[in-house]
Parts: sequence; C-alpha cells; structure tokens
Amino acid sequence: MTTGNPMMYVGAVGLIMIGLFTVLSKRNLIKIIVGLTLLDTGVNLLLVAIGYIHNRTAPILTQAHADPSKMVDPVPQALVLTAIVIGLGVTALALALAIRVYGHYKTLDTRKIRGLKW
Amino acid sequence: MRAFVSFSVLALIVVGLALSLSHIPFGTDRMQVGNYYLDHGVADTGASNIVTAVVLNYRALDTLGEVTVLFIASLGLGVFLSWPKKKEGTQEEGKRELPEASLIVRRGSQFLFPLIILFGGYIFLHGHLTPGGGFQGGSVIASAFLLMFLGNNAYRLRHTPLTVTESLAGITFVVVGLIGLGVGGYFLNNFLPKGNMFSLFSAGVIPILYSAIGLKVGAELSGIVANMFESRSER
Amino acid sequence: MIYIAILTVAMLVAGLAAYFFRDLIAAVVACAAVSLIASVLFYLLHAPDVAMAEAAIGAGLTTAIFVIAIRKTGRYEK
Amino acid sequence: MVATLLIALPFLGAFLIPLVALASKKLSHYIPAVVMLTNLGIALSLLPRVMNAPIVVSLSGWRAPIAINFVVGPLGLGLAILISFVGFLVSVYGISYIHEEPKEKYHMLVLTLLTGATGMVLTGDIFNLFVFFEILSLSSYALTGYNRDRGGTEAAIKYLIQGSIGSAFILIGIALLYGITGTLNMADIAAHVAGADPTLLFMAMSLLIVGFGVEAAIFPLNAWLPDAHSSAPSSVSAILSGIAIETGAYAVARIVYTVFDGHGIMLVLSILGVITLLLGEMSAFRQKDDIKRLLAYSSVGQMGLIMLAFGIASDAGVFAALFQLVSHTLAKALLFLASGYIIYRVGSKKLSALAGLGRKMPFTGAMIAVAVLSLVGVPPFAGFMSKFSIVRAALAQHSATYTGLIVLVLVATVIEVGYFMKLLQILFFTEAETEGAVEELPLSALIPITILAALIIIIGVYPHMITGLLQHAASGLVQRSAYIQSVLGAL
Repeated sequence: MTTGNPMMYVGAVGLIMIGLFTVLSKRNLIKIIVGLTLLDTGVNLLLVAIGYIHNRTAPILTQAHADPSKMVDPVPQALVLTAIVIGLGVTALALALAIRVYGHYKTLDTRKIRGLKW
Repeated sequence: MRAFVSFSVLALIVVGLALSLSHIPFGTDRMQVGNYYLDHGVADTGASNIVTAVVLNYRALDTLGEVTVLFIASLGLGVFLSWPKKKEGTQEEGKRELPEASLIVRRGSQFLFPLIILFGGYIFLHGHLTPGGGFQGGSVIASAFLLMFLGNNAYRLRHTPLTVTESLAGITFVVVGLIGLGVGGYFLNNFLPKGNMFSLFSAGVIPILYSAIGLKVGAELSGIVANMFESRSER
Repeated sequence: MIYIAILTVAMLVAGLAAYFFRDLIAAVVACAAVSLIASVLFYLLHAPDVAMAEAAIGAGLTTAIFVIAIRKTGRYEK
Repeated sequence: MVATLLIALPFLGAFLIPLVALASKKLSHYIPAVVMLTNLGIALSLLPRVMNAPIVVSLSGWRAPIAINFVVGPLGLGLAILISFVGFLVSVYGISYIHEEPKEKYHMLVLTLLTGATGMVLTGDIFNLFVFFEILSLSSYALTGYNRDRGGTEAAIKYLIQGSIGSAFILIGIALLYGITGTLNMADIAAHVAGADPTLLFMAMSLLIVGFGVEAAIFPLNAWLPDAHSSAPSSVSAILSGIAIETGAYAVARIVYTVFDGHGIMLVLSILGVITLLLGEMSAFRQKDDIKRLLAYSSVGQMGLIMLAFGIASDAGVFAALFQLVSHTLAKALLFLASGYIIYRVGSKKLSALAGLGRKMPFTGAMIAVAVLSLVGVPPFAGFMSKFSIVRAALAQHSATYTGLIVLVLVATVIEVGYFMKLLQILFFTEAETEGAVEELPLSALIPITILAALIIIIGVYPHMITGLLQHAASGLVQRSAYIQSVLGAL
C-alpha cells in the first residue's frame, strides 16, 4: 500500500452512502433495516481505517511480535467491537418490531402503514 | 421530492466527509492515548492482547454499557415477540412449517453442538492472549443454538436458565467492578495479580470479566435467536 | 495493493446488490457478503478481533435473524 | 468514589430484576424505585462538595485521558438529581399503572433508560456518551412499543429508524474527532481541537449535533416525537418527555459548548430553537383530538425554547435554559402521569371525553391546572421564573436578532396560552357528557403528582432554592477552560 491510499476510505464512505440511500429511499421495512446494517458496517470500517498505520502489525503481543511501537492503534478496534454488538442489538430490535408491524398490517410497505408515511 | 431530499442529503454528506477525510491521511500515526495503551498496556493489565486490555480495563465501562445494550435488545424482543397467551392455538404450538430435517443433519447438529460450545468457551477464555474474546465467543455459542434450531424442528430452549445465566453474568461484571472500587479505589479496577504474560491465568480480572461477557452474550444472543424462532407472525 | 481495491469494489457491488435485489433473502445474502468482505478488510487492517466479531456477528448471526424475520413476514419487496 | 455508585447501582439493579422476578414478581417491580431513591440520596449528599469543585472520578484506576472518567460537576450532578427524582416518582407510579405483561421487563427497561440518562449527564468521555446514549435510546424504542398496539409499534419503529441514523452520524462524528485528536476524552479533545482544520471540525460538529438532535427533537429531526410520546404508555411518555429529550439537549449543549467552543453555531441553534418552538406550539394548537398528542407537541415547543436559550451564549442564557429544562420536566411529567390514569379511567384519549372531569376529580384537576399554568408561564409557578429568565437573558444580549427572536417567543406563548386555556376550559367549564362520578386517582399516582405540583409551586415562590445550583451549572458549561483544567489537571 502506498502512503495516502484512500481506497479504504472510499469503501467505507461508499458503504455509508449505500446504507443511507437504502434507508431514505426504500419503502420495505426489512430493506430499510438492511440499509441500517450496511450503514453500521460502513461506519465501523471508517473507524478501523482511521486507526490503521502503515507497516505495523496487529496490537497483540506474541513472542514473535513484542515491539509495541510497531503496532496499529488499538482504540478504534475496541470502539468498533462495541459498535458491532450495539448494531446487532438495534437490528434485532428492529426486526422484532417489523414482525410486529407485519402482524398488524400484513404488509411491510411503509406507504401502506399509516404512521410511517413521509 | 423524496428522491431529491435523499440525494441532496447524501451529496452534502459525501462532500463533507471527503473534505474532512482529506485532513486525516490514511495510514499515518496520529495516536495520542493509543501510544500509552501500546507502551503500558501489558504492564498495566497483564493482557498481551492490547485490544482486550482497552476493552476490559481502560474502557471497561463501555463494555458494561454494551452488554447492557444487548440485554435491552433481548428484553425488547421478549416484549415484542410475546403474544397474548390465550389466543395461542394448541395445535400450532411447537410446530413449524418446515419439513423434518434428515437424520444426518439432526444427528450431525447434535454431535457438533458441544464442540461448538467448547470452541466458544475456548475463544472467550483466551481473549486476553489471542484475537477474540467474550463477544466473539458468545456469538459462537449462540450459533451452536442456532444450529440446533435449524437441525431439529422440535428443538426448544428453556428461557429460565438463559435468564439466570444472563443476570448472573451481568451481576458478576458489576460486582467485580465494585470489588475493584472497594479494594483499589476505582470502579472496574484490575485488583488481582497480573500473573505471567502469555499464560492462561494472567491479566487479573480480565479472564473473569471476559468469561462473564462470553456467557452473557451467548445467553442473550441465544435468547434472541430462540425468541425469533418461536415468535409467530400473526395473531 | 491491488487486493484491497478488488475487495473494496466487490464489497460496494455487494452493497448495491443488497439495494437492488427485490428478493429480500437475496438482499440479505448480499448484505452478509458485504459483512464477510468487510471482515476480510478488517483483517487486512490488522484488526483480527474486529474481523472475528464482524464474521461471527455481522455475517453470521445478523443474517440468521434476518432470514428468520423474512420467513415470518414477506419474502418479496413490492 | 461514592459518585461511581450513581452508575454502578442502576446497572446492578437492572441485572438483578430478572433473578428477583423468578422468586417474587411483585418484589421485582419495586427495584427501580428503590435504586432511584438511593441514587437521589447519593446525589444529594454529594451536592455540597460539588458546589465547591467538580469531582472527577477516574474509572479502572487510570488518570483522565487514558481511562473513561466521570465529571460530577454542578451541571451533571444537578441533572442526575433531576433524573433520579423524576425517575423515582415515575417508577412508583409505574408499579400500579402498568397492567400489560411482561411487567418485570417494563421495569427493567425503565431502569436501563434511567441508567442511560444518568450515565450521559455524568460521563466525560465522548464514546462513553455514545454508549449511554444507545442504552437510553434502545430502552426508549422498546418502551415506546410496549403496549404492542398498532400506534405504539409504528411509533417505535419510526423512532428506531430515525434514532439509528442519528447514532450512525454520532459515530462518524466521533471517528472524525478521533482522527484529528487521537483521544476520546471530551476535555482532552477540547484542548486539542483549536488548531484543527475548520471544515473537519464543522463536519464533525454537525454530525454530532444532528445525531443528538434527533433525541433532542430539534427541527427538522423531530418527526418521531409526537407519535412516540403519544402512543407510549403514559408513564413512559412522562420519562421520554421529562428526561430523554432533555438529556439529548444536554448532549447537544455539551458538544457545542465544551467540545467545540462553537460560538459560530450558537445563533443557528437559537433560530432552529425558535422554529421548533413555533412549529410545536402551532401543531399543538391545531390538535383538537388527542390529549397526549397535544402534550407531545407542547414538549416539542418547550424543547425549542430550551434550545433557543442554550443558543444565547452567555451565563444567563444557559442558566435560563437549565431553569426552563427543570420546570418543563416537572410540569410535563406531572401532566403525562395525570393524563395516564385519566385516560385509563375515561377509556379514551379524546379531549372531548375529558369534559367536566376537573369538577369530578377536583384534586387531580387542580394539579393539572398547576402544571398547565406553569408551562404557560403564569406567576407564581416555576414556569414563570424560567420563561422570565429566558427573556431577560435574550434582552441582555442587546442585539436586534435576539430581540426579534424573543418577539417570536412571545407569539408562541400566546398560542400556548390559547390551547392550554382550551384544555382547562374543557376540564373545568364544560358540562360532562355523561353523568356519574369518576374516581380520583389511586394513591400511587396521586403522591407523585402532588409532589411534582408542590415542587412547581415551591420553586416558583422560592426560586433561590435551585438558582444557586443552576448558576454554578451554567458557568460550568460556559467556562470551557475551567472544565478542561478540572479534568486534565494543570497541563
């Protein structure tokens, strides 16, 4: 990788955009929730990419790699671990609500659900 | 109108992010606190996996919050996917419309189940030494239950043991933190001896906390999967 | 490295596929593919912990609960 | 050291409830009330010390920028007192109000919501703020849909989708901030942002404001609020209106004042606040049907007022915002709690069904009147003092813009008077549609309502009781360098 290679950023921002666009423009609840998970994945990728440093290794000491000054930033990784689990919680709750909405309306189309039109 | 609003919002964000990220060059060293963790992490906590040291020592409160988020999610699922009892037809109870899986799948899943649980346990017990930890191990454990659900139509999980595991693990986390407050003067302080690096019994309270998290996450995710499987889509 | 470029493009294509597929199961599988590629990218960014979590949670369990939810509701996006 | 218990105890309580529920379901319903009462006691006992100097609590045994820390300053502690106080009253109310199973899950969710709110106001770490925010918002999503009826489920998923986009924005904002400063401690970030690129800072700040603004219901991010607050169970509406959105406003203020020192954005905040205020009050005025929806729109309006006051970047402005926040919390919690049982007794959310109720239940009617008059800003209630201090703070700016905004605030107040007087008229001066007595509220509801009403009057008559704390809190928010100093030590 050359210095300043922005490919990771492009991937992360692209994923964020796809996710946001899915949430904003789709009318199927499950599709909207898929969009939310894509958005989450994109944000996580962005965070880890910000913590990356060239020519260093993972922040885990082993007998072979015992030099802390040759490791990437551990903080964003810790944050992303948290964020991934939170994302799963949100997704599960959203899906449960979607099942519930389906029970009331027999559809997931937001145009047909009174409170979800916009 | 809707498409226009979406596009303009997206365009604004893309331009903003592109401009912002151009000031954060990819792959350069900008660490402030990160350096401290890398230099002192092992000495401070005894965990050779620095990410674990950050997750369970320096930023342990985040982790407590995060298992609470999962706890809330599984509570919410319990609320939303429980339907009034009286309307439940006795006929459809315990039956799913899937055809019965073949013998190989059923026996195979039963054979794999303990192995996967064991693997999950291995992952969270070694969280302070190798990549992986409570979240990864917990989700592996939940995947074992998922496999049982998929392989055996009649499979049911009893929710009481799950609930007990969940709360006991959560209480363990908080109590270990409170003991740290009592002994070391700080909540979630690592008050146990750090031990030798690279050995299983090292890093003080970190293996205890990670096991609690592993069990809690495993129980919560299994509960979520079970709730999803057992819910009905209609009244 | 060329691999990173290929993986990133593949991930974005999978993301777009998740947007365009009318069959929700297919969309969810595309979403799982995004997570899987993201997990490889995490590994290449020297974040093995995150890679494991993303593979187990993002690609595995999330997909599973999506599929269950779709079975309980409707499969096609109208 | 004791300050840590403010967070640790609610977590412990939340995890204990399922175990206790296995033994005795009834006992588990009392846990949130007990925990909140303990929290209130701890918080009050810390008050004298905090008035001298903020207590900075490090967690895990490392100094501030390394580990997560709590900043128990006058602002954080004051809000924590408010949260645990209102939380306690609502938990007491909930014990008898909630009829739908699974009740113990309701009580757990209430406790986690209050934990999230307490954590948000105390923490000094931006990612920790996000985590507590997620605890708060996930509990709110689940509680909004707790009744599992059509309206509640819809409102919950709408809230969830908008809230999740907001959280993603917050996370991107945190990522950008971490990218420039390499740290997550708010004081440390604040000490490092000065030299950074303005575009990046603006982007990070807008992302964070948008993210927390969803919770704080700033225009145009408040589409979820009327639905969520009107379809949730009434005790939940009281928490959402009285605690959750205020915590969101606190987060916005903390980001703008402490982290970014964003003086350029203050006027924007004020203008957005006035727009929110006008829209909220007008929607409430047009609401002729649903009492809870009317109250929800009025909450939107009041949040606009608080945002406006936060935007007056002076000690007096922030003081007025906090005062307004307190008086709104007390009044709105009272109104939602009272309306909850009334709706349950009458069997309808319709305004017309409430005709003549004030005469049938004179005590409850009087309490409602106190809250309504306080919200409108009639002396001698708390709301008068808070609105008056907003006007005074804005006029003290000696700028035509703020004077103009205040004129709009007065217009909004007139609208507010209009619909609230209509509500009072329906309650007291309309003939009831049906004969027959309506019971007064049960004791578990009357006591919280009476305490709230008493506080509204006491604060209105003796504002000095809280103004000292609020002034300290306000200067703690405005004086950014003092905050940084107290957290990082003399650097």
